[in-house]
Amino acid sequence: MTAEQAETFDEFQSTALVADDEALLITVDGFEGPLDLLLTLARNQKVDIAKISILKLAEQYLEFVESAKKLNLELAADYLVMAAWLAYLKSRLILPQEKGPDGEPTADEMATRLRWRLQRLDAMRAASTRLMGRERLDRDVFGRGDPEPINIVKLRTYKDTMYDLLTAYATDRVRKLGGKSYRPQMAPVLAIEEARERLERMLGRISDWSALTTLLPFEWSGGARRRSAVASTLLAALEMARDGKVELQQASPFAEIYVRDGQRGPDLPSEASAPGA
Amino acid sequence: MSSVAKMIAKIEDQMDAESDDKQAENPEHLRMVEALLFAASEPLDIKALSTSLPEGADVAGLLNTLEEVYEKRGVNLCCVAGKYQFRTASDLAFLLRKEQPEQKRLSKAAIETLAIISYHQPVTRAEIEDIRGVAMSKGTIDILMEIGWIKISGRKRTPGRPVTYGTTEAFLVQFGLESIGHLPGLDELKAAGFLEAIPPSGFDVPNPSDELGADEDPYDPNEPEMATGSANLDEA
Amino acid sequence: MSSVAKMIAKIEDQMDAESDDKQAENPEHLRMVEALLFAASEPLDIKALSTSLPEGADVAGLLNTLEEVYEKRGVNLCCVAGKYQFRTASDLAFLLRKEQPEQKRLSKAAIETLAIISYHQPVTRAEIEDIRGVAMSKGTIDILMEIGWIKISGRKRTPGRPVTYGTTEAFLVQFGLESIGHLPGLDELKAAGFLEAIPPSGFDVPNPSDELGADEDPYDPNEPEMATGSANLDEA
Repeated sequence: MTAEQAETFDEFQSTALVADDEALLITVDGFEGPLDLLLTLARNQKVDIAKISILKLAEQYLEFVESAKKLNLELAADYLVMAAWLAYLKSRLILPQEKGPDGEPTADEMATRLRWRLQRLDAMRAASTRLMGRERLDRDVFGRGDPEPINIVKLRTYKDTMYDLLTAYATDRVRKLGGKSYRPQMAPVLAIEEARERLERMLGRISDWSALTTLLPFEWSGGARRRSAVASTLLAALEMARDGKVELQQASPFAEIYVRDGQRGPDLPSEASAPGA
Repeated sequence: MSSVAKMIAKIEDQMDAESDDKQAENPEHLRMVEALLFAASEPLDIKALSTSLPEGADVAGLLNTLEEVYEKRGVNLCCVAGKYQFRTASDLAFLLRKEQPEQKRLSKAAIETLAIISYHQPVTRAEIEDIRGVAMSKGTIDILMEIGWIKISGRKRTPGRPVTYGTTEAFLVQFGLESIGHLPGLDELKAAGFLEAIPPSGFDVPNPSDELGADEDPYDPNEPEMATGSANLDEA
Repeated sequence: MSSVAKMIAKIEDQMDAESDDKQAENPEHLRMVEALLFAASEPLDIKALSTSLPEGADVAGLLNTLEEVYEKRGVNLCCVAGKYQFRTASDLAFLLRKEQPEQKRLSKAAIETLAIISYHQPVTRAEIEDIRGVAMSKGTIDILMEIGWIKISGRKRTPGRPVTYGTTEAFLVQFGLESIGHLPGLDELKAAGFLEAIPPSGFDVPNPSDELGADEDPYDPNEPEMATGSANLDEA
């Protein structure tokens, strides 16, 4: 039993039921819902489904449901809903035709609709048979059994240029011959030339007495570097003093040395006298 | 003249007749199309063939010629899903037939559902249930999706925005269909109004289409799912 | 008559000639063999084909006919080791190739080795290792040979007669050199900034030439190879 069958009919045993006077034998396992059952019953009327008597069909269905009840078979809710609907339809079909309340379709219209649904299911079943009967790939017709794959050929090109070649040659040769040429590490010494250049650039800003130690380059302010910077700056200042470019002043040995621009003009009155003088 | 030779002579006559109508095709181009289609494991479309052929080659014309050359042979050129593929002639199925593996044998419900989807697409689960008159069991749609014959094609612009199903290219390839417009008996079903949701009385016959329907939105897998009631039989 | 039709007519003639010699073949049998070979996942021999064909079918004759029918086509019937299969015509093999450009760079070792060979050619493997100061990995020379930028140019007239390497025409093309003598010398390398102003002592740049060296014999591929020890690094 397939899952589908189990869903709709799992309450049923494989039982045969006598459905009507014509001793129509219906096996009930394997119906796919009330519509499927109705279609089977309609088929057994052996007339064109388009002209089937819905009244007769309704009676057959209701008989079927009755016999199932007699056999104490529990019918799926779907089947009982359909039975109720068909009983209602049957009662209306035997009554004189009249519009139902609230524009409800007439019994004939309801019957036509049911007939059409049966026809449509029948037609779709036929279509599915035709579809599955087609020549199917790998069952009836076959493609190339040994297809020849597309070969991907990698077209490899190289980006290396003359520049790369010469760089490689030079670095390779030089490395073998002892690496790079000698470049001694610079000692932490401020060159006198550099100190003098610096001082000359600062002349404009030291028109007044400034402590030599405040003129040191910022980055030379600590430890051995500072000592070197002080020494070089002093020597540079002495040189410049000899050239008349700066004036120097020191109150006592080891005291702070003051520097000022030597070109500031002859003894202008100055508010700032030499501190500590 | 042997019967084989007669067969070939017949092909020749056909090709002569053909050639009168059209520009003579380059026989080298014909060989190329033949080689490409023979070598490929998948159907090829005109565009794919064109990229491999010299510029200006009349691929459509070449395919026509090739189709005729192979018409009576053990191998035929077939158009499936708008693409071309060599396949063994269907009348030789007895020679080559292979049993499908057991697990691929579909239930009656799945087969019927596949037919309904292919003829009625795009179609919702509720519509399928209405046609079959029974609620769909788990495993029917999933199995067809797993095989790759159906796909979710969109959402209907109706309350609840139910997803719609349609068939795939693999379906067309499997069943040897050029397009879903070539489904067997489609025109009769359409004319009889069986592809409609309501009985015929002054209705429009739509073409089944694997395009999105006018009342459909593309499928967005992130859209939250809403409860779609199963077909209600008393409404029928 | 179109050229395609002519092609077919030619086949027909061949087949007529063929058929005179032999019993007329059943065209249905021909179709069967065609389908069987097409659908087979591996080459089939006459025995395998016979079991699928009706009794009494002249399989060998059918295969001959089929071979001729397909002789000029995009697909040929090939016989390999007594088994038959359809294969793309060899002149159309290019259709089944897709070329994919791929740009690469040589490894550091490879470009350095290439540079040494270009300046110092003809040069043996041991000499390259001596100049570079490192042992060469096996693949380096192979890669350069495979690309086609270096070749074995001769053999040194020294014990062991090691082969020497030199650059090729393709090398000149790749690096845009008119001749190997156009490689920049020491001064030019310095001026261009490739070398320090004062190169390390012992640095010299040879005048490269791709002529056979004075101490070299031309390379004879048939000469038996002798063991050539790899460079000894401590000696370098």
